[in-house]
Amino acid sequence: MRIRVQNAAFDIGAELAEFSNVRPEIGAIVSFTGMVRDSEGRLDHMEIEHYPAMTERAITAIAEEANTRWSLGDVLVIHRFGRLQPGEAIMMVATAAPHRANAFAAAEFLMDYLKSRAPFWKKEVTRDGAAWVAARDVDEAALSRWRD
Amino acid sequence: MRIRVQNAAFDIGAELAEFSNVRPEIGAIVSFTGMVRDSEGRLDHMEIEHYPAMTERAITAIAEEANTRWSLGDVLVIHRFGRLQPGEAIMMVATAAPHRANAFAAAEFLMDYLKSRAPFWKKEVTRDGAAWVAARDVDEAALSRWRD
Amino acid sequence: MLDVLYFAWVRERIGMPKERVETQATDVAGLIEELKAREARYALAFSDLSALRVAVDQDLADFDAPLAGVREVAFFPPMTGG
Amino acid sequence: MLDVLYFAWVRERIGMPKERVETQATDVAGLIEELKAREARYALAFSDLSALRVAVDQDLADFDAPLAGVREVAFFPPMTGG
Repeated sequence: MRIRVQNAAFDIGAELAEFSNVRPEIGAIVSFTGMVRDSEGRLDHMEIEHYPAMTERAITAIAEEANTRWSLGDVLVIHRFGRLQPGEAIMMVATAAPHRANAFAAAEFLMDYLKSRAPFWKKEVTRDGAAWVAARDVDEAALSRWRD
Repeated sequence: MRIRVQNAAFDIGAELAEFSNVRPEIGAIVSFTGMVRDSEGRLDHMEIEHYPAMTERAITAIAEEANTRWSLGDVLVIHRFGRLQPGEAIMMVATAAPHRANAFAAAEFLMDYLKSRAPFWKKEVTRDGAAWVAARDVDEAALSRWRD
Repeated sequence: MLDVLYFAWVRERIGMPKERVETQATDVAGLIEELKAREARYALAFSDLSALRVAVDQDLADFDAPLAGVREVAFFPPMTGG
Repeated sequence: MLDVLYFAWVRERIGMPKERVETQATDVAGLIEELKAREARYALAFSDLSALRVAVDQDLADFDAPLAGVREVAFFPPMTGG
């Protein structure tokens, strides 16, 4: 299990390449990368605030839960904080499992929990001012599918 | 849309890095990589046969369907044929979309269709002999979730 | 005249990847019956149609697909891509 | 004595990221009432609890979570990670 919370940019390709050096029983690797969107061409940059004492613990708990539920061969979570430019990667998740169904389910689970349960807050700074990104109802609703 | 059917090995990390240079409205990139498994430590190599005149057409049709259903920003499909060693990547799919739900759904759809509808056949060669990999009922069943 | 292609264990049982076939059949099922009547290796390869798939001119098809105007028919086991 | 932390717009409304608080409250809801009674900026920040989340000693908690033995309480809006 590899968990990293960092200000620095990371190399998506290098991370996936390293993650894919897996044990021979692994047949499936899924990755998710979240990018700074600028759908209206008005974004100057994004600021991501987090709760340092809690962040890594919360992510580790989420990753351990995924590991247990889907018997993963490995899990990677990288999440940045601080100032990010449009088009930069905010975060990345990767999962490895013998078959694809578990790798996909675990990656979606991790993303649903990171969206709404890891202590990060995004602020968009545009030429017209700054605004905190509001949580989306659809993200909170997505969590319900993982309850037994 | 980028579709490649090839004998040569490919660099997973470089492919994802290149694919992630996307337009600014893209917030989510999902990748799937399928690896040659060797769960019992007995595999010498894998042979993948395909139907050249049909393969690229079939994959293109599947990718276009995914593109239409989930309004993707981009799609990548790479699938190898020929002789592969344990631990090598067999194939890779990547999808780009504004939000994660569409990127995940499209990647799962592509994988379900590639598993059972693209003309590839895998043969495992072990120290005890060679055997064609049997289609799994679970893979055929997975297709039913995409029918309207 | 049709090109008939075989893949994976169908190719191995029949012993070749491709042949030109002169046929009177009007659909895929009729073609299969003609092939089965030829030799034991064909009869064996086509003995369980539930284990076979067919493509007509490079599109997946059913066994009742008509052969009028068709140039290429391929037989193979269920696909195992991905 | 408790460390009370504020994040995102809660931090901006209250005007600081962290403070030491002497409290008589036995649970989080009691602490919020004490803070709201202090000044308008606190009353504003805590005016709609449905828009707030709380962590107690770095674990997500409910507003009725007890404060006995607790060292750190954090208030923030719904998280927007990922």
